[in-house]
Amino acid sequence: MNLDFTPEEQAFREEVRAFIEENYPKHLGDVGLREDLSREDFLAWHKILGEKGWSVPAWPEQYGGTGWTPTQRYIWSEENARVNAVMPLPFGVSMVGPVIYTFGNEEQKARHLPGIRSGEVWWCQGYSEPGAGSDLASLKTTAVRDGDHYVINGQKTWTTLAQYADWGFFLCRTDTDAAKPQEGISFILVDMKSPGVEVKPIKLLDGGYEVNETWLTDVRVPVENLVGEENKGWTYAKFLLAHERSGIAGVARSKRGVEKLREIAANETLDGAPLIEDMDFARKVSQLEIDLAALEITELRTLAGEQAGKGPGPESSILKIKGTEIQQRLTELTLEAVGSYAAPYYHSVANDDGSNEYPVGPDYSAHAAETYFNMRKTSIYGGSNEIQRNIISKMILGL
Amino acid sequence: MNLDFTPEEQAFREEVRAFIEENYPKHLGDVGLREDLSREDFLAWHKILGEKGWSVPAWPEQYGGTGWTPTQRYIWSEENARVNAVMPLPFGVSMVGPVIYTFGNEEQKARHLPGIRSGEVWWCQGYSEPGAGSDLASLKTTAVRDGDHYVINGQKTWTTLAQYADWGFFLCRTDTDAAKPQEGISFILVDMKSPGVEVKPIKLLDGGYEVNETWLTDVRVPVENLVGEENKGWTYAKFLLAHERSGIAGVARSKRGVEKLREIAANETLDGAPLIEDMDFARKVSQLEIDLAALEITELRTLAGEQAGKGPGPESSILKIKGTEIQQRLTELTLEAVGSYAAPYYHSVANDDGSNEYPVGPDYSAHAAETYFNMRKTSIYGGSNEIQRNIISKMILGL
Amino acid sequence: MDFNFTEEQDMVRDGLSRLVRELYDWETRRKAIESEAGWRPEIWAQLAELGILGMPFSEEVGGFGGGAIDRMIVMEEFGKGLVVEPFVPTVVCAGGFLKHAGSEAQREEHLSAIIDGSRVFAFAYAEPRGRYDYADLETTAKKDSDGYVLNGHKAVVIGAPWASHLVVTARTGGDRRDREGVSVFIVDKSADGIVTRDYETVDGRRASEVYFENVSVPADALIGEEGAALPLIEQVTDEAIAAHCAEACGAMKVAHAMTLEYSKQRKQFGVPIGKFQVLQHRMVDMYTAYETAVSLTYLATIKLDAGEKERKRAASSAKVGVGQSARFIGQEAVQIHGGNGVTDEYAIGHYFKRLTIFENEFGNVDHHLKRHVSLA
Amino acid sequence: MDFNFTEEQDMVRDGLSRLVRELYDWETRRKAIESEAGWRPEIWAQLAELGILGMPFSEEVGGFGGGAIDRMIVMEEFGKGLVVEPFVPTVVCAGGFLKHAGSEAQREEHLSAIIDGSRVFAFAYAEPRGRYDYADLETTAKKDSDGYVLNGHKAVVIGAPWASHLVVTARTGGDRRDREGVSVFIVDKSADGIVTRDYETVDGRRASEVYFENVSVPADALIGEEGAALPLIEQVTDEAIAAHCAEACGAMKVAHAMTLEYSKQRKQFGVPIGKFQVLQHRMVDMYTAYETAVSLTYLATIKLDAGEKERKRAASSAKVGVGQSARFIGQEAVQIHGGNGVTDEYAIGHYFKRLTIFENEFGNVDHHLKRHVSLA
Repeated sequence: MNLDFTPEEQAFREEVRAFIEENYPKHLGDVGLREDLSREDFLAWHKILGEKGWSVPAWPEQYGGTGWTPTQRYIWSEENARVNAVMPLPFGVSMVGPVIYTFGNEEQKARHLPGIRSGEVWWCQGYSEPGAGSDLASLKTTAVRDGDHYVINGQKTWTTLAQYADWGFFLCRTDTDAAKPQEGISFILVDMKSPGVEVKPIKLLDGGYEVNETWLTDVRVPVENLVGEENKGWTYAKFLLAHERSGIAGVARSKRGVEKLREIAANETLDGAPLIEDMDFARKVSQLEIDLAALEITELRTLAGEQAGKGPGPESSILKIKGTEIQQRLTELTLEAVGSYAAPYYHSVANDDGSNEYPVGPDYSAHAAETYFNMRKTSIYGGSNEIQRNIISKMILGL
Repeated sequence: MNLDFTPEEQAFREEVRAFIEENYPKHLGDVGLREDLSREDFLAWHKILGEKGWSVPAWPEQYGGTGWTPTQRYIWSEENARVNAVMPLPFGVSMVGPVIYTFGNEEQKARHLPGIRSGEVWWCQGYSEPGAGSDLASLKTTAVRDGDHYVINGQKTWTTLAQYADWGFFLCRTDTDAAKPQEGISFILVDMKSPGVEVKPIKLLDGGYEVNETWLTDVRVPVENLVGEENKGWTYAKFLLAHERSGIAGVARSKRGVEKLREIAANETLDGAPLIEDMDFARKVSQLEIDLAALEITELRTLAGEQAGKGPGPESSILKIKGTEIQQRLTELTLEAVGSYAAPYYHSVANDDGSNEYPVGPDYSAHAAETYFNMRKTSIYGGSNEIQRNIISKMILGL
Repeated sequence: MDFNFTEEQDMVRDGLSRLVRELYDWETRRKAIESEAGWRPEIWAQLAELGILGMPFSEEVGGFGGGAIDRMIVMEEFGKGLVVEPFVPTVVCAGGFLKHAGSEAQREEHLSAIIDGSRVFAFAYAEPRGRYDYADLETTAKKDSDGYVLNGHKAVVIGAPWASHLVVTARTGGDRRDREGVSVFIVDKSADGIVTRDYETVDGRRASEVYFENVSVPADALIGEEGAALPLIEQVTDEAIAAHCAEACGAMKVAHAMTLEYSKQRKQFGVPIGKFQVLQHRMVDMYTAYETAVSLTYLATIKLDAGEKERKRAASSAKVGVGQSARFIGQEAVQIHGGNGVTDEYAIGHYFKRLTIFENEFGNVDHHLKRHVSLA
Repeated sequence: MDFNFTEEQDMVRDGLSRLVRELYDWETRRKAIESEAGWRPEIWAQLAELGILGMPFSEEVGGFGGGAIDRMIVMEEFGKGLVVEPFVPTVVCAGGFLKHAGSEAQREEHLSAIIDGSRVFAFAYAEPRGRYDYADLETTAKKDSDGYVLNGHKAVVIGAPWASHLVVTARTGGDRRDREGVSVFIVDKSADGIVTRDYETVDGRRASEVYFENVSVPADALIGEEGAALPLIEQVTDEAIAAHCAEACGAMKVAHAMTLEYSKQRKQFGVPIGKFQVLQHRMVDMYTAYETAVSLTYLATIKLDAGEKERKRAASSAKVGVGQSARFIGQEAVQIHGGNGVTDEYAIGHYFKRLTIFENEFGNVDHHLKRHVSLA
């Protein structure tokens, strides 16, 4: 047992770091709120990585994966977090991609995987429905077979960044008489430009637009867009959720966040001294670092398990819970650090005439409140933290 | 709305304080673990109060109560807490006494109330059974009518201080065919010297003996010892539990505990300065004081509600939860304060030859660990804190 | 000891409760805070008419002789409706300074205008580097022949865009952070040299950065004694703390009730989510947090007129305890609302945001826990 | 990066696990700790025979060349069985001092006796007023012609009643709490002037108050350099921290498993209490607390041979995180066991007590959080 990197791994880190320094788009800088980003901003790094062949590291090599070991992938995410990079969105790379190469047919692979790799095609996820929430299986959207097509009707919600999406993957009920709610669900790919697809942004409490309501009204989808078998969609959905959770700990990004927090607290003053020298505040930062160290080793142990052949199991629920708790506490501490300047509403300040003669607080305070508000979502999405505890209780503790 | 005491209330406080100073048995001092006390120690103050007519303040005046207002009773408990007095045990005064004067017949009142008031008769509570715990209604002890007697068979547990008891009040099943477990239970008074009653002390994790297992084997009890109606015992039990909870916040005693904690932390050193000047420790003491202040006002608001004619309701569950949490945190902090001297096992140190030439830690450290261990019971007994939350959820929130 | 309200107090509560219900419904509020002005002067006029703006002042100056308890009742109702109008800056702060330390002439000039609603105040005390220390001032007031000249930058002055006047803290002597040398001024916002940058706040109010660039004010702009204002500021801000705690209690009460209601309606896995024991116990803990917050708010309010140390301890206790309850209830209310909790459409997120900013106002939990320690 | 154990390590674990299972069953343990002696020398002999006592030492001195990971494995198994025998004082502490700083002659004298089980040590470092600061010493060692004369009082010296020898920290120069002037000595417990008061500890071990009254020790009792021992003590105690953290992980694992099992058997309201969602989630949180404790223990163990700052940060991180997990798991395990949890009869209370005292050993959570801050 050791935590050292081999010389090969060290060399890999150098290579990766050099590549990022050379190629990461300078204008993206150290982004605060994602909602400031345009579609092009979101895709910029993805496209560069696509050309380099590094956009889908975790995929099997035959589909364009890099064949990196989990340790290399860990190094990769650390190095990207160093510059707070805008990474390829998960909807194609970590969600529908693995479903397509695992359960899709050759035609689907050929048609869809290249666009995901290159970053040319933007995917969105049509899982949740109003009134369903964490109880995903109770979904009501139907897909009715009509000749060579499915006709889809229903409403999805929380479709993240669907306003930019080219394609979406949707869970639809294809058998309304199934014995259990989990049965009779199919996994269908939908061209978001199809007639009858309507996307309406939802304003969030931080003032931004990140998710949408999506209506499907008599949307005709060719049957070849069904992935895997009809009525077996739940299996693919669960497969996908486990994949979704495994990256959710966000250790590398939180480490970068703690560094930033230290910078802020070094700038802020309390009783004439830097806030970071205040024992109360410093103690909270140390506690966060300790919990983050614990999470990091726990994730590495899980990765080692994967390396030893075990797939992402219910252990990933622990990573989701602890990872999101830490992300939320990080934003809480940042909010505390900026003091009174938590109050200005970023959208109100930012939409000013651009003159900066009379600034509203230091730059780092601009997003503090909005980020805190925004991050409340993390304990809700991807299966709420209560659901994750139910999963651990059942799958690991056998209760 | 105000928190001031009237001149009359101030005068009452003076009177009470003077009486305590003059009459409280000096040899009891500031007791640590209750298990050091003999039967006589437990009863000493009770007997004095009995003579004074102050042993059962909350009872109706016709039965010997003092007719004090809730504010006076609050002053009374504050003044007793000042000297950390060994108060009359609740089993007679707060539990079976109110049941007898509320539901008992005249003969029972005449026979039992005087002994409770005077402290001559020691009562114990026969509620819990092995395997029942918080699910009180599932009790199995039976009382079968046989002529003028009930014949009682069964096993009770957690009978507090039953080793000293003259009488006990027991919940027994008198109708085994009742539709619900709560029905068919009777409330019966048992002379603990009856043949067939066997009491066996349970050693607790702090090393002391505070509770017992009590076996009842063909114990013959005259039917006149039935309180109220046969099969209605659950009603009386619930009545009693609400009474039990209302004193459970222990505010006055915890306030005294915080003072003591401050004394300890003023004596202990950290980096050459008193521990109480350490910001980390001082902050925890302040937080405790704040929470205790909140609890105190909450209790006073509840008392005011009682004064306005409302009986102790489900609000008392809040007092139980918060009160026991504070008591437990107080013992945690005391444990932290004494540092390494938490480790010596009091019973091992105390049973030494009495020479004090080479003492084992300061006096105040002697009980720190044992008290911490002992107080874990408070979130378990009297209906566990989980049960209290269930009660609030149902009775107050309507969930 | 008495925890009852007088009949008059019950009437005030009922009146305000009706006002909030009838004139402050959610859609109307939303339109108002999104409007150019961001508030409703007509609500302010209503409050004046109902006597709410004059409540804490003596009958001699046209007020109603109310006390701390009355303010608590008002603020609790405001909290329930997330009322944005600047009652605390105008009535509690400016009114407080005038009441405690204003000269006859100053009271004459300002109080009746506060009471009839014609003059609105903001309290400019915070500075970019001062955090929660009222004496950590870089703003200066230099005495000259005609009065004082103010220079400095006041941060996040709540309600300033709506105000005609500002109460400003500034250093007239001593070094930054000295307890001595702090003074308080009342300044007409239209005075030459005052530059404001106005903006919205995340909790639906308006605020400004206020820059003083050689602003001349007359000698009688000074409230109380020159250089000796810190104890006065501490008194007034403790009063503001008690008021905001009451507001937070009102907001928490509604947030808890909304969450309870939501949990009874919203179904998952075929049952209302309020049937899940984990959520039940969490809502119990929220309820307990609310009740303890109310208790500490009572304590802080009742002790406002007690001795200095007792008053400060009670105010800090409340700011700590109510702040902790506010964070817990706000976060959990959003969590139990699930995805809907993080939308702009659902009211719960707005209660959460107000409670978040409340935590910061006049010192956060850490600050007041430390202050409590220092008062042991 | 590698989280696998070697085959040898797996064998050690299996062997110890069997030993604990077969020779350390609950009733036998109870009798042993309640006996006059309070421990079992025959277990100690077994550990010597199995090579456990010699594991961390080089093969030259008769050891097996094991490392920090091996110690971790041993301590985890000891924690599962609540083994009381003094492995940490003897092997980790005394052994550590000798390994890092002992002279050839000192190693020769003591190490083989540790390895064959014939010499048992206790580590006398704590003092009544020193709390967790190893430099805050009132015990003195004055140099004289023949060696040193020790005076002072060492508090709660774990395992001292069983020990033949003591490792003692004392001040040879400088002022109380100076980093300079701290020295370490190995002292025969039968030396003239040593008075001990022996007692049981709440977690089933034995300890002594040790009084030194003009105790003369020879010059070669000094380990390492005179007056420069603090870095050495910090190294060895960080090793002891890692070892105790591993022990706590073992104890937590069992406490969690017992609680889980209990919750599946124990019925309330007609169903196993493990069916109540609130208890389910709490046991999930206990499980998570255990897993994070294991991670931090790995970290502390692996970093023992890293640079000083990295080692200290990792050790303090572990002592904080594992300490917090220990308290949480201990308290909740008792709570879920209900009344049975607070009895002496049920094993769970004993795990709780051991975890409680663990929290204190070599610095509690507050102490190490502060140390972590100082190392930022």
